[in-house]
Amino acid sequence: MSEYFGNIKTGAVTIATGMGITLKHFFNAIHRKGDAGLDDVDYFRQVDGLCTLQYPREVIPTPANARYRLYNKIEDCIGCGQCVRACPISCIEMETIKVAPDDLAVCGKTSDGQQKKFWVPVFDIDVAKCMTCGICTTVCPTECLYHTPVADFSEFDRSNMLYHFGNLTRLEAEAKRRKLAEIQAKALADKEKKAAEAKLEKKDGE
Amino acid sequence: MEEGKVISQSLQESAAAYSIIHEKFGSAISALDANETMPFFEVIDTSQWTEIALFMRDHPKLKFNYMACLTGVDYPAEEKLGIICNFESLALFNHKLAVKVKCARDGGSIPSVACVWHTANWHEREAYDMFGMLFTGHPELKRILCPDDWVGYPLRKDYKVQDQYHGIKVPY
Amino acid sequence: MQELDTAGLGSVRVTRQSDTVVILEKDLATEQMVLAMGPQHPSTHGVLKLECLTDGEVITQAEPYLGYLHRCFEKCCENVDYPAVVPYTDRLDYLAGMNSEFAYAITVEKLLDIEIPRRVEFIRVIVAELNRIASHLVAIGTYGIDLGAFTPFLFCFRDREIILGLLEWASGARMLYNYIWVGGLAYDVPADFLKRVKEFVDYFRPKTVELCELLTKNEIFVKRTLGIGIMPADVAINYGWSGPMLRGSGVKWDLRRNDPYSIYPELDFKVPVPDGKDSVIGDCLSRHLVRAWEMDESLKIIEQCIDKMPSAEGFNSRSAIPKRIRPKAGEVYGRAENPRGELGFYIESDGKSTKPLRCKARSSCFVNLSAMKDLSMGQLIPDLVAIIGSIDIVLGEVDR
Amino acid sequence: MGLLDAGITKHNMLVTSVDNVLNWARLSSLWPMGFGLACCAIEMMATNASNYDLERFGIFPRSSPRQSDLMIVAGTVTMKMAERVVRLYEQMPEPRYVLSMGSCSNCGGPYWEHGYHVLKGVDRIIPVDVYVPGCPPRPESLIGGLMKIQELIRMEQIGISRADALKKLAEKSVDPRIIIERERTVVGA
Amino acid sequence: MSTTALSQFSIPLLMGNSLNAWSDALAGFYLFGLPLGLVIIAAIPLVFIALYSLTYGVYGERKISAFMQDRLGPMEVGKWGILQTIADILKLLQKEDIVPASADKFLFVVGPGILFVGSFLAFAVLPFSPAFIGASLNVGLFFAIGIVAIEVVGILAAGWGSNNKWSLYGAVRSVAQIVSYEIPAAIALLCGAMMAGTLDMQKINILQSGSYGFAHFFLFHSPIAWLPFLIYFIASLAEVNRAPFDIPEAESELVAGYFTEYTGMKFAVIFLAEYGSMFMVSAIISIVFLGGWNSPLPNLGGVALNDWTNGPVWGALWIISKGFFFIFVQMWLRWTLPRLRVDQLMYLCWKVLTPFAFISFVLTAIWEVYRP
Repeated sequence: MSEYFGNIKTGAVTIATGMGITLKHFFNAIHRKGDAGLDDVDYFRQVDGLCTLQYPREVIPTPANARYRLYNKIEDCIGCGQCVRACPISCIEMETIKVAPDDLAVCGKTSDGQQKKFWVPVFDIDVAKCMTCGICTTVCPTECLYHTPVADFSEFDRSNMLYHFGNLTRLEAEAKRRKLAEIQAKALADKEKKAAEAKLEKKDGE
Repeated sequence: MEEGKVISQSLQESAAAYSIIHEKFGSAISALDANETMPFFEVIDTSQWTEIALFMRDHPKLKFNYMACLTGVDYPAEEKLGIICNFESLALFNHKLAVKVKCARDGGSIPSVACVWHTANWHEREAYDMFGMLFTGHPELKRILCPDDWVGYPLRKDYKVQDQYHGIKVPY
Repeated sequence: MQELDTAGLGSVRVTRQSDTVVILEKDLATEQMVLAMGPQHPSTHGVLKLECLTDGEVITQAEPYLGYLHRCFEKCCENVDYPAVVPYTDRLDYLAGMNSEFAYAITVEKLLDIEIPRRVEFIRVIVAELNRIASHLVAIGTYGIDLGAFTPFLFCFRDREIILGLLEWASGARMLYNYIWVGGLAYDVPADFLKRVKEFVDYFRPKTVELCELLTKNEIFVKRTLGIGIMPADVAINYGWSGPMLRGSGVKWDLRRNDPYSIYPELDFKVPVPDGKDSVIGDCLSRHLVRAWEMDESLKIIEQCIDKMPSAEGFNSRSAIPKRIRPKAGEVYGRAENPRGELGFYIESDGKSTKPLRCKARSSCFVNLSAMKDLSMGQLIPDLVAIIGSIDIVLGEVDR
Repeated sequence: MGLLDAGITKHNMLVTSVDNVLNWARLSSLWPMGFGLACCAIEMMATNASNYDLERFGIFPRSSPRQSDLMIVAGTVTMKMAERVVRLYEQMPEPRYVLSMGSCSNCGGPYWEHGYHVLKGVDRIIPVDVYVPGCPPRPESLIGGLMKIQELIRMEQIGISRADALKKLAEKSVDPRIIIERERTVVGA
Repeated sequence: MSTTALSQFSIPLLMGNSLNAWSDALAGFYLFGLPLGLVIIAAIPLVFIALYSLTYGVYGERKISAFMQDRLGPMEVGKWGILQTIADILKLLQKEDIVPASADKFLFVVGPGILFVGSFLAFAVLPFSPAFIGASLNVGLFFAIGIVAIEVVGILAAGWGSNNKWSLYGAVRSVAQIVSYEIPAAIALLCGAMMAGTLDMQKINILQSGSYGFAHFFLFHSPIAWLPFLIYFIASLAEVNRAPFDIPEAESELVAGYFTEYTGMKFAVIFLAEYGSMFMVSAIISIVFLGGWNSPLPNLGGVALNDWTNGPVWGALWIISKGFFFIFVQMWLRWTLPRLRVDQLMYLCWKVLTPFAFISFVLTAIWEVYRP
């Protein structure tokens, strides 16, 4: 019998405690916690109260190293293809064209002064596939491939999520390719010519 | 075991445990592969596997009461499938052992130890699901992760994914 | 353990006392009904399907069906390099990414036999314990939802959000971090990180008390969980249970203590097990209490780590990372204590490739869930919900 | 929208303003189905929880598909699950919307290449209105995606199809980020 | 009485104290020989409740729960989300109305209707002010208790007709629950009726009026009156399926209970009925134990607070605010407590509430007979 009344008593007491807690929160609702980020010194000194942030208007700052949208600063890309090999899910597609010697100046240098040796006509990142693991960014030698803290970029159409970062248009790429082919052909011809000449000389020498 | 090499405490204990099993079953099991990462022996006479398992569980000096893991493996070079079981004696002794059991690649079967360790029940189903070896004596050997009408055994090295599943295209 | 066949007995409610099955209530057998619970059901914590055979409210048999989230983890592992497996391990137990990464990293390190800088170890332990708290918060919160209390869930998520913020600050992602790499860390922690973690510990302590008063001590909650889903210790071991589930059954087994890794041997923390005073050993309430106590222990560990942390001077978190991970041929089974139990990785390397030949994840939830059939027999539907909640499954880890 | 489709082609003032009101009602009370599949489901729960609080927009999850307007496919859809997803979709009453959340449901995500058992994009089985990228998407991105759905609903009219509404939206294309930026600067100033 | 109805219509506002003046006047109001007044009498509480349901019930629940959970609640739909419920209802109106192919069509359609009627019929006998009561029955309290039972039929029809296992579970649980909890609830109300000596709702209210305000309420009438009050409050929670007794619609167990299959407007009707009955039980408890439309303020010597705050209009204010207070308590409980299990629910009913209800019944009887 005492257990019976004991149960009723503990029930009443614990329910009252719980209701006290919720009521405390209810009255605390006149306060609102601010939108300080964790790197803010006062983060844990904010008042206890409503912790909702009204997203489009108020935003918690994302940290600088936050990994969300993958972005390639194509001006700095040297087309080494490390990222393509490193990506576990191969969501980066890349195509390179060797820069012709006379185009080197046109192609330019990266911001840290490295000479770019490849055109990158195709640098496609399928952000729909990307799992923001950040492996590609750590292997990038020029740090041109990085994740931006921008998170909100939904689309109505999935094909819009294929991001093109190439630094040549299709026509330009075609031209470069042709040019390179010409140069290569010329080089090959030269080589053959030289070889032939060498042969000839050899023959002559005999 | 190489002589003169410094071996760790846990490896010594595992070796001691192995010698007890070896005494009983002799040639049915292979020699202990005493490496530091995962000491194991192989069951050569596969048909004795359940008995070995029971012995390992119930022997007062072994008491391998805890099966940590059961992994199915494909050995295409040897034309074999296998399972690797990691055992330990939870809260009683400090020894750990792994056991390998192999069977033929096509239609091979391994005796089930689901009646010895409940853990083995689902793990064997999973191994069957992924590799296709049979477990004789398993209470309900059916696919566990893939759907029942899935074609092929996905973790085999030569697995080709099916084209359609219920009218949905499977590959990307 | 005594097996019970309830097929002929009609509607029977049972419970277990130590080793025997006790019949609580017996009713006339009526027509049995197949009740498919899930894969889309609010209380199955994801896409688990339970096919229950019910007689009125009593379940005669419940058979779990998994695989609705089978994401081919092991196949993916065989096709990517060792470091690239890390993001996949995050997605196993997505509530405790850090712990999964930790388990994978120590496994491969065991195979590679490399030495890790001490600061890395400390940071690893801090982030893993933070993530353990976050994971337990979800477990406790969703358990509250399962039993009908919505508010504790939101309080849990409110505090979890701070942990996620901390981890995002350190690693750059909120949930799936790719932070603990094989041989090191992706980055060192930010300058003020440790200070803020310390502040978080101070902030969080009173919140656990509040949570305890709001949920754990609530009489209705206790009545819903006390003596439900009892699992005796020996059966639990035989089922291969681990983590809070096993400790809930009264076995003092924690890999951080019993198979120590990293710097855990240097740290002072308790392995909480129920003493049978507040709860029946092995029931849902015990498991819940173990989780609640573990959060306190994790807070202790974090505090100690911060105090003992080696300085950041001349520290490079990636210094010990091999240029190219290509372990010698061999096999390894490595494991770590996850919030849900033992997460083990079996890795086989052929010594030539940079990809593992076989990588199997031994997931704690998969093993813990396998006892579901046994636990659910002769229980009421609401108790079934309580039992599933107390197992605290993450389907990503169950199905892999 | 059944009967009315055929009859009304030209829109007079009345229909348009009624449309506006009805659309306003629909976009203000989008009840999603609490349909968690994987990792993204946890972020979806986090979005529903206190810190982001979807209820601000009148969005609160229902567990029955019959009472929901929006399906948030949060997580990896596997072959085994695909048929259930379709069935759940069919159980939802019209007008219904689908938001694909996260890489996995967009196109298979990390599992697109080797995941034999993963459905490579939920749009292979049900029509998807908005894709939210990320793995998992931040709660902010989910809210952004939901606001895109609201934009889509705002454009809808009796008698025009959703594809047309999308086209109309594309003409009027307003980048939500710009709005967000603008709002933020206004609040900041 | 019929021809001068229009002139009578304005008088009750002034005359105030005569019992049921407004409603009697309305009842006598005929237009072109049609009993329009009766229709209005029936409609006023309904309209009022519908409005309340829209603006306070759902919106209030959302806001209250949000504040208890450190959230903001509806914000974007109108200022402070004030139009949220209107948007919800408008949307539900537009939704496709699915009747599942395998459902029992008749029961499925009729279920929500019965539910709605059941919960709103009781409003007819609730005295909303000294001058207004829909139907001044001399067995008003009995009617109110009895009519709630109709809800059970609606729930069972809805749950069975859906042909869904979860719905069936919800319906069966609900029936068991409501029927069981009728007993302690009725006994507890009987204590109130015993104190009053009548079942007439309006008379129960009059008996609680006096210059000392709250001191005349039946809650303070006898030393054990708090017991039936508490018992009725707990039982009423179960009767309207509110937490912690919300097992018929237990979301984590039964998806959405007996209305799992309902869409669109039918779902809205069920929702409305639920919030309607919430107010109904709150009003009954405040009428029987807390003086209904009587002002709780006492006359303090020369400051006649009680006299100033009594009257037809004040009365309506008092009863509504008392009702709202209990609704707030219901929500407060809901967002604090976990849910009971089915058998625990029955335990609470049969082994705790019912015995205590009997005890309080006997004690009240003794008190009434041997009152000092």
